[in-house]
Amino acid sequence: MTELSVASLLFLSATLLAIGLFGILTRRNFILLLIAVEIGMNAAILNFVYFAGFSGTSHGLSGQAIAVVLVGLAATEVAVGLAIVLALNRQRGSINIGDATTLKL
Amino acid sequence: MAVSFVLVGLLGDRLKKLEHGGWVAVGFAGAAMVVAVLVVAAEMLHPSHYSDQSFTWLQLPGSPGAFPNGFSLVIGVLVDPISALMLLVVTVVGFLVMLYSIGYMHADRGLPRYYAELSLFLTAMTGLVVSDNLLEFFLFWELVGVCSYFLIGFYYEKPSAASAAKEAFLVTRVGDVLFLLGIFIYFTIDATAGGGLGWAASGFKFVNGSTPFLAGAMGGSSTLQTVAGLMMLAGAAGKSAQFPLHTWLPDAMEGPTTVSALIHAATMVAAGVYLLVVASLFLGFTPDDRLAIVAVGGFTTFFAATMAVVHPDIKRVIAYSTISQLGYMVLAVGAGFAMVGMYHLFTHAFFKALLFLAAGSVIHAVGTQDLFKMGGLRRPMRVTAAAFAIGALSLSGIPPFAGFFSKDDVLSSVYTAAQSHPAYWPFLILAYATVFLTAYYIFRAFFLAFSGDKTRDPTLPHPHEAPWVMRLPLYILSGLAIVAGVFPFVPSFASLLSIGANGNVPPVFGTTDLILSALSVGLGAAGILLAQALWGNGRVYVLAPESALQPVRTILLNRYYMKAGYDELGLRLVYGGSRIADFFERYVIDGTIRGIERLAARLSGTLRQGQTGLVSDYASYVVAGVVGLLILLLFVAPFVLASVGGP
Amino acid sequence: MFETDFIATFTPELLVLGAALLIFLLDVVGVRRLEAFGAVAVSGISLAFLAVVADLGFAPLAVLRTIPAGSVDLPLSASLTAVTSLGLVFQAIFLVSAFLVALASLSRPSGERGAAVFFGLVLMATLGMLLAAVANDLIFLLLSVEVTGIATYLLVGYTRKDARSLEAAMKFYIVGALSSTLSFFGASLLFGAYGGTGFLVLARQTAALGYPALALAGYALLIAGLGFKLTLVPFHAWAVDVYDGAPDDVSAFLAGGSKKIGIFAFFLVFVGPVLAAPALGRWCSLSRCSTLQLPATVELALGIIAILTMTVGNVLALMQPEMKRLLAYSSISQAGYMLIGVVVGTSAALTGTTLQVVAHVFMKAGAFLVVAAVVGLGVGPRVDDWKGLGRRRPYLMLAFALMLLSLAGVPLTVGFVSKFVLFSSAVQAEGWFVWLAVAGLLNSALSVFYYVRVLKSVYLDAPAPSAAADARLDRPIGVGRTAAIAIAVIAIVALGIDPQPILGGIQSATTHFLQIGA
Amino acid sequence: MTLPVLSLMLVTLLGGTLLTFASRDRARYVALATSVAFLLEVSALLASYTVWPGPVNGSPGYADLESYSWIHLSWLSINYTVGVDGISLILILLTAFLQVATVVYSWEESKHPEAYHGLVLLTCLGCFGVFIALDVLLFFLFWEIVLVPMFFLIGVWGGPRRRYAALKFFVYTHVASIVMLVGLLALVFYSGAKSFDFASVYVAARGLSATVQTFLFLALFFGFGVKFPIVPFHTWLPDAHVEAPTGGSVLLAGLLLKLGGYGLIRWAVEVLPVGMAHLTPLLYVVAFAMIVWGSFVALAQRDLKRLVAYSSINHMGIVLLAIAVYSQLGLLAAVLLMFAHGVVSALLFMASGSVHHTFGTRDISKLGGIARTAPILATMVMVGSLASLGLPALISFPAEFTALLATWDRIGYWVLVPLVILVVTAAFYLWMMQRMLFGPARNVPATAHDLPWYETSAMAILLALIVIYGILPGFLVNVIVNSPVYGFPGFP
Repeated sequence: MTELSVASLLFLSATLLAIGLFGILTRRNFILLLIAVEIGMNAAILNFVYFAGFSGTSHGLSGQAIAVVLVGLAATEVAVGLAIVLALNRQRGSINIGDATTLKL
Repeated sequence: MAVSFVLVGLLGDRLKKLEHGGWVAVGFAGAAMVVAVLVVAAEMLHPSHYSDQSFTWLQLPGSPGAFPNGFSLVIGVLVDPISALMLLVVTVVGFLVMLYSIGYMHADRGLPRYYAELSLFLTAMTGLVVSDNLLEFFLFWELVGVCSYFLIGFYYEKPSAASAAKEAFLVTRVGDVLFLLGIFIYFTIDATAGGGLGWAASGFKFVNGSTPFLAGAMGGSSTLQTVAGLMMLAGAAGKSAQFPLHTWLPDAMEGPTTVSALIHAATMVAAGVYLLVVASLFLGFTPDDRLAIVAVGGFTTFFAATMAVVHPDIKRVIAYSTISQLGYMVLAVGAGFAMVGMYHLFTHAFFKALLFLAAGSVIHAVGTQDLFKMGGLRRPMRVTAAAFAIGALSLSGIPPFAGFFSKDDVLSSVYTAAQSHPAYWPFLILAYATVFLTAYYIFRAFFLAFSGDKTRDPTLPHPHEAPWVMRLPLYILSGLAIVAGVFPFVPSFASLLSIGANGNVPPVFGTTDLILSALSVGLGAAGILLAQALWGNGRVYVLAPESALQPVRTILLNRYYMKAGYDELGLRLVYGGSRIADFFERYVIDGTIRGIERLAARLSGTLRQGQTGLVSDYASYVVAGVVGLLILLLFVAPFVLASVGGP
Repeated sequence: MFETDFIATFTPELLVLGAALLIFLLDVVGVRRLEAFGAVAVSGISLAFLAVVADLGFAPLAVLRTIPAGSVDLPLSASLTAVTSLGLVFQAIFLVSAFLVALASLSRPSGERGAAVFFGLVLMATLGMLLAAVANDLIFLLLSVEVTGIATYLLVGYTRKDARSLEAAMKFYIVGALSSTLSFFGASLLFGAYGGTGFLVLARQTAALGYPALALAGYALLIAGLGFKLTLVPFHAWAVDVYDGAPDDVSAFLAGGSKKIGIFAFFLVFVGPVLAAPALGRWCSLSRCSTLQLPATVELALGIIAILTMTVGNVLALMQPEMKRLLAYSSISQAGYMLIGVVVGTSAALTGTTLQVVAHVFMKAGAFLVVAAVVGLGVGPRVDDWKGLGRRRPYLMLAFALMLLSLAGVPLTVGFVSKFVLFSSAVQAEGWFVWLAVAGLLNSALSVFYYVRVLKSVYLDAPAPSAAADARLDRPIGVGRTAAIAIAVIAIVALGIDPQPILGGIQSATTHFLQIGA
Repeated sequence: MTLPVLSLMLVTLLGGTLLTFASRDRARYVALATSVAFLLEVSALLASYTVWPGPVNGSPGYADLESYSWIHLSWLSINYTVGVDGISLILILLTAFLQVATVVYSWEESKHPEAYHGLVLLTCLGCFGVFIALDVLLFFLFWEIVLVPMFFLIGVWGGPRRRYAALKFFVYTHVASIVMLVGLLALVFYSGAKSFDFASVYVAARGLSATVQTFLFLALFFGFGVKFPIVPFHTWLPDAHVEAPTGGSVLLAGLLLKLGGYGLIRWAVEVLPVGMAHLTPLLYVVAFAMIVWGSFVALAQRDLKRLVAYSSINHMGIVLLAIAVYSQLGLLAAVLLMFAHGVVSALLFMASGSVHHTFGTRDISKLGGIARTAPILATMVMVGSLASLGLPALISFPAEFTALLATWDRIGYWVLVPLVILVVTAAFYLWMMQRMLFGPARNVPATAHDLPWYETSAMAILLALIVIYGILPGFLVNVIVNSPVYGFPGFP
C-alpha cells in the first residue's frame, strides 16, 4: 500500500516537474515562464512533504521544514524574476523572450 | 717525419698568396719534390715500412659489446717503397705543372685561387700517398676529389665547366660511397678475425710493423671479403674513371689544361689504381675480386680507346687515352701483379703529363682544342711537336720509350695470370687490341695537329712556341718519358717495385716473353702506320656518309650514349622522383593538415549554430542533458557494467 | 557560548554580510560616492579574507571545528554547516575573486549610478559562496548557491538600462531557475531515498542502502543543477551569452568567482557521499538490483561530461571573433578540466582541481578585468579590434598575454602548474582516468589555437589606421584596476614559479576532506 | 663547497635576456655581452673538467649536480635538479657558439632590436635549460619556454607567410610536447619513481614491463620526434624555416632540432631500453624515411632555405638512425652529428639569409654567378654545402662516418640506404652551387655587395668551428666519451 502510494505520488510530482519543464521550454512570455518555474519548484516541494511523511526515520532537517524554506525561496526567486520582467518591459516594451536574442553564437 | 714537413709546408703556402702566389707555390712544390727525391733515395737504400702515428683523430674506449678493443681513427704517416714511388710521381709532376702554369695561366683571372687550390691538391695528394690507414686514405681521397671539383670548375662562369665539375664530383661520389661501405666491411672482417689489438682499435692501419693488419683474413675467399674488395674496386673505378663510372673524366677537360695534366692524367686519377695496389698489398683480394678487376680494367681499356678514335677534341682524345691506360693498370693489379700496375702508373704519369702539357702548349698557341682546326703546327712549334711525339711514342709502346717497358710488363703479367685463370683471356685480347687503337688515335691526333703546312682554320692566331717556363717542363718530362722505363733495371730502384712479400707474385720486369713484346710493338707500329696513312701530311680522312661505319662513328662520338643515359637517369628518375615527393609533400601531407584544420573550423562553426541566443533553446539543452543522464545512469550503465563485469 | 562559537565559526560570512548591510545603509542615508561603497566592500572582503587565512593558519589544517576527521559516529543530524579546511581554502578563493573585482571596480566612473547595488550584490553573492563552502547539508548547500544565484542575476542586470545586460540577466535567470528547480527536485529524491540531506547522512546511508534508483535519478538531476553553475556541457549555453552581455566587471566576477561555487558543490555532493562511500554497494536499476560499483557509473557520466565540456568549449572558441565570448568559451573548457578532479576523486586530483580553481580566478577574472579596461578605452569587442594593442599598451597587453598563456597552460604560469598537477593526478590514478588526462592535454593543445590567435592579433598584426590615431587608447585605466590586474599577474607568475606554499596547504586540506566521509 | 655553476650560467642568461628586453638602443651590445659571457662560462666549465668525471658504471652520474626541492606533495616530488654530462656539454657548447653567432649576424637588425635580441637570448636560455634539466618537470618547462620566443621570432620578423608558419610551428610542436608530457608523466607514475628526478626515474623505469615501456617509448618518440622532425610530421619545419628571419632559422635548425635528439636520448633511449628494443624497427623505418624523403624533396626545391631545411631533415634522419642502432658508437655519432649539423645548418641558413637580402631572392633558378659578385658569400655557401654533404676535414665527416659505421655494425647492408642517399645529398648541393654560385651572373641588383662585416664575422665563427672541429674532432669526442653517461652499462 505504502509502496504504491509513494510511487503514485512520485508520479504526480514528476508530472508536475514535467509540466514545469514543458512550460519553460515552450513559453515565450516571461510571466508564463515564471509560472512554469513555480510549478517545477512545487514539484520538488511536494516531494519533500511526501517523503517526510512516508519515511519512518528522518535524519537532520525534516522534509516539512525544507518545504517551508523552499516555498520562501520560490517566492524570492519569482520576485527577482518579476524585477527582471519589469526592467525588460520598460526597456523594450516586450516581455517575450523570443525578442531578446541579440547575444548569440 | 720528413714527409710530415712536406704536408705542413704545402699547407703553409695556401696562406701566402703573394701577388699571384704562383712562384711561392712553385717553390713549395719544388721543396716537396726535393724531399720526395730524398725519401725515394732513402727507400732505395733501405726498403722498409716506416710508420709514424703522431695524431689521434678520435678515439673510443673499448666496451664489452661490439668494440672490445675500442675504436680509433688516427692520422699517421706510412712511408714504404710504393708510397715513396708514388710520392715521387706526384711531386715531380706537380712541380713541373706548377712551373708550366706560370706561363700557361699567365693571363687568367683568379690566379691566387688557382695556385691555392693546386697547392691544396698537392697537399691532399701527398697526404693520400703517405696515409698509413684506410680512413686517412679516404679522407685525403675525398679532399683530392673536392680539389678536382674546384679545379675543373675553375672557369666557373662557363656553364659547361660548372656542370662538368658537378658531374665529376657526383660520379666519383658514387664510387666514394661504395668505398666507404668497403671500409665498413673490412671493419667487420677485422671484428670477426678478432684477437689481439684490432685493426679498428689501432685506427684502421694498414700495417702492423711490416705485416698487414688484416693478414689473417687475406687470401680468404669469403663473400664478405669479396664484397669488400668489390667496393674497393668501385671506389677506384670512380676515381680512376673506369667503366661504368668513366663518364666524368672527358668532361673534366673543361678545367685548365695544366689541371688536366696534373690531376686528370698523372696523379689523382691514378689514386684509384694506387688504392687497388694498396688494397691488394694490405687488405687482400679474393679470386672473384681479381676477376672483376681484370674485367673492369680490360674492358675499360678497350672501351675508352674506341671512343678516342673519333674524337675531334685534342684534350679529350688524351683523356680517353688516360682512361684506357688506367685500365691497363687496373688490369695488371687484377692479374695479381700490383707492382706492374704501379710501374705503368709511374711511366704513364710522365708521358701523359707530357702529352697534356704539349697539348696545352698547342692550345695556348692556337686558342682552340679542335683538332680539325689545327694543322701544320710542327714548324712553328718544334719543341712542342717533338714533345708530343715522344709522349705519343711512349704511349704507343714503341721501344725504347718508357711506355713500352711498362705496357709490355702489363701485358705479359696478364698473360702469365691467364695461364692459370682462363677467364682472363678475353681481356688480354682486348688489351692487345687496344695497343693498336692507342697507337692509331694518338698519332691521328698528332698528325692532325702537327702535320701539313698550315692551320686548317685560317681565323686562328698565328702559332708561336711557348715561353721557357712552359718549355722547361716539356724538356724534363720528355726526358723522363724516354728513360723512366729503364729505371727498374737499376737494381736499387727495382727493389722499390719488388715488394712482393705480401702474397703478390714478384713482377716480371723486362724479362719479357719476346713474342708477346713483338706482338705488342707490331700492333703499335701498325696503328701508327694506319694513322699516317689516313691522316699523315695534313690529310683529313673523311668517312663516306653512306659508309657502314658511320653509325659506329656516331655511337662513339656520343660516347655510347652513356652520359646521356646517366643524365636521363638523373633527370627522369631521381629528379622526377623528387618532384613527385615534393608534390606529395605539399599537397598530400600538408593537404591533410589543412583538411583537418578546415574540419575543425567547420565543426566549430556548426556547433556555434547551437548558440542561438534563444534562452528556450538553452533550457532545452539542459533538459536534454538531464534526460540523457537519467537514461545513462538508470538504463545504460547497468547493462554496460554488467557486461564489463565490474571492477 | 553558542554566540562566541557562532561568531567564531562565521566570522568571514558575518564580515561580508556586515559590509553589504553597511553599503545599503550608506545608500539609504544618501551617500552617492562610488569610492565609499567600494572602500567598504574592499575592506570588508579583505577583513574576511584575513579571518579565513587566520583560520587556515592558526588552526592546523587537519582540525575541523564542527566535525572531527573520520568521525562517523557523530549523530547524523549534527549540523547544517561544517568548517572544513578545504572549505576554508575555497572561502579564501572566493574572497580573492571578489576582492579583485571590487578592487578593479573602484576605477569605474565615479558618478555611476547603482554603485551601491553593485558592491552590495557582489558582497551578497560572496556571502552565498562563503556559506556554500561550509555547507554540511545538501539543502543548505543549494540554498547558499541560490543566494549567490539571485545576487548574480541581479548583478548582471543591475544597470537596468543596458539592453544587452538585461537580456543576459533574463537568460541567466531563466536557466538558473530551471537549474535550481532540477537541483531541488534531485535533492528531494535523495531525501526520499536516504531519508535525509546531510552529507554525512548521505554517505552513511549510501553505505547501508546502496544506490536505489531514486537516488540515481536524484544524482542525475543534481549533476544538471550544479552543472549549470559550473557551466558543464550541455548546461553551459547560458554562460556565453551572460558573460558577453553582463557588465565587464560582473563577467569577471561570474567567471572568476561565482562559478567556482559549482566545483565545491561537486566536491561536497559527488566526492563526499558518492565517491568516498564504500566501493561496493547494492546497485539497483528500475528493473533489477545487482552488486556493482556505483561510483564507477557516476564517475563515467561525469567523465564523459568533463571531456565533452572541455572539447565543446575549446572547439567553440576556435573561431569565435569576439573577445568576451572567446573568454567565456575558454571558461567552459576550463570547467571541464576542473571536473577531472571530481571524477578521479583522489586527494591528488582534488588538489589539482583546487589549484586549477585558484589559477582560474587569477587568469579568468584577470582576463575579464583587462577586457573591461580595454573596452573602457574605447576598443571594440572583437578580437580584430585589438590589433596592434601590443605596442600601444605594452604593459596591459603583457598582463593579458600572461593570462592567456596561463590559460593555455604554458610553463612558468600557474595555469601550467595547475594543469600539470591535475593531469598528473589523473595519470597517477591509472585506469581509464589516464584518458581524462590525455583528453585534457589534447584539449589544452587545441586551446592554444585560439589563445595564440588573440596574441597574434595583439602583437603581430598592424593596428587599424583609425585605432592608431585614437588618443583615447593612451588614457590611464585607474589605480584600482591596475592594482587588481597587477595582483593577478603577480599571482600567476609567482605561483607559476613556486606553487609549493599554497599547494602544500591545499594538499593537506584535500587529504583531510577525503577522510571526512570515510 | 662547490659553486652552483649551472644555475649561475642560467642566471647570466636570464639577466642578460631581461636587460636586453629593457634596453632600447643598446640591446645588441647587451645581447653580445651576455652571449660572450655565456660562451666564456661554457669554456670555463669545459676547462674545469681537467679530470673528466669518466664513465661510471651502474647508475647515471652527472657533473655539477644541483638539486633543490621545488614542488613537494605526498604523491609528487619535483625538484630543481640540474647537471651535465658529455652529451649535454656538447650541446651547451653548441648553444653558446650559435648564440654569439646569431647575435653578431643580426647586428643591424632594425625592427625592434631589443625584442629581437631578447627573444634570441630567451630561445638560447630555453635550450640551455633543456640541456641541463634533470627533472621531468624542469625539462618540460624549459622545453616549452623555447616555443614562445621562437613563435614571436617567426611571427614578427618573418617573411610574407610568417603568421601561418608561426602558427603551424607552434601548434605542431605544442601538440607534440603534450604527448611527450603524457608520456613523461606516465613514465613517472607507472614506474613508481620516488621523484621526478632523472636519476630516480631512470632507476624506477627498469622495473617497468616491456609492454608499458614500449607504449611509453612510443609516446616519447612521437613527442620528441616532431621536433626532430620525423616524417610525416615534419612539414612545419620547411615552412617555419622559410618564413623565419635568419636568426630564427639558425636557432631553429641549429638548436631546436637538437632538443628532439637530446630529449630522445636522455629521456627515452636511456630510460626505456626495453621499450626501445621493441620499437627499433619503427625507428629504422622512420629514420630511413627521413633520410630518403628529406634528400629527395630537397632535390626538388628551388628556394635555397627550403632546400637547406629539407637537408636538415635528411641529416636529422641520420641522427635518428645513429640513435636507433643503439650502441656506444651510435650514440657518439648521434651527438657528434647533432653538433655538426647545428653548426653547418646555421652557416647555411645565415648564407641563405645573406643571399636573400643581397640579391632580393632565394630562388636558386633565378640566381647565378654569386662567386663573381660576392665571393665571400659564395665561399660560405660552398664550405657549408661541402660540410653538409660530408666532406672529410670538415665537421660533419667524422660524425657521419661514425654514424654510418655504427649502422653497418648493427644492420649491415641497410647502411646502403643512407650511403646511396649521400649521393643524392651531394647532388642537390652541387646542383645548387652550380646554378647559384657559378655560371654567368644573373639578376644582380645594383645594390648587390658582398657581406657586411657583421655577417662575415658571424659566419667566420661557424666556418672556423667547421674547419677546426673537422680537422680535430678529438676534442668533441673526448667531451662526449669521457662523460659519466657514456659508461652506461645499458649501451652495448
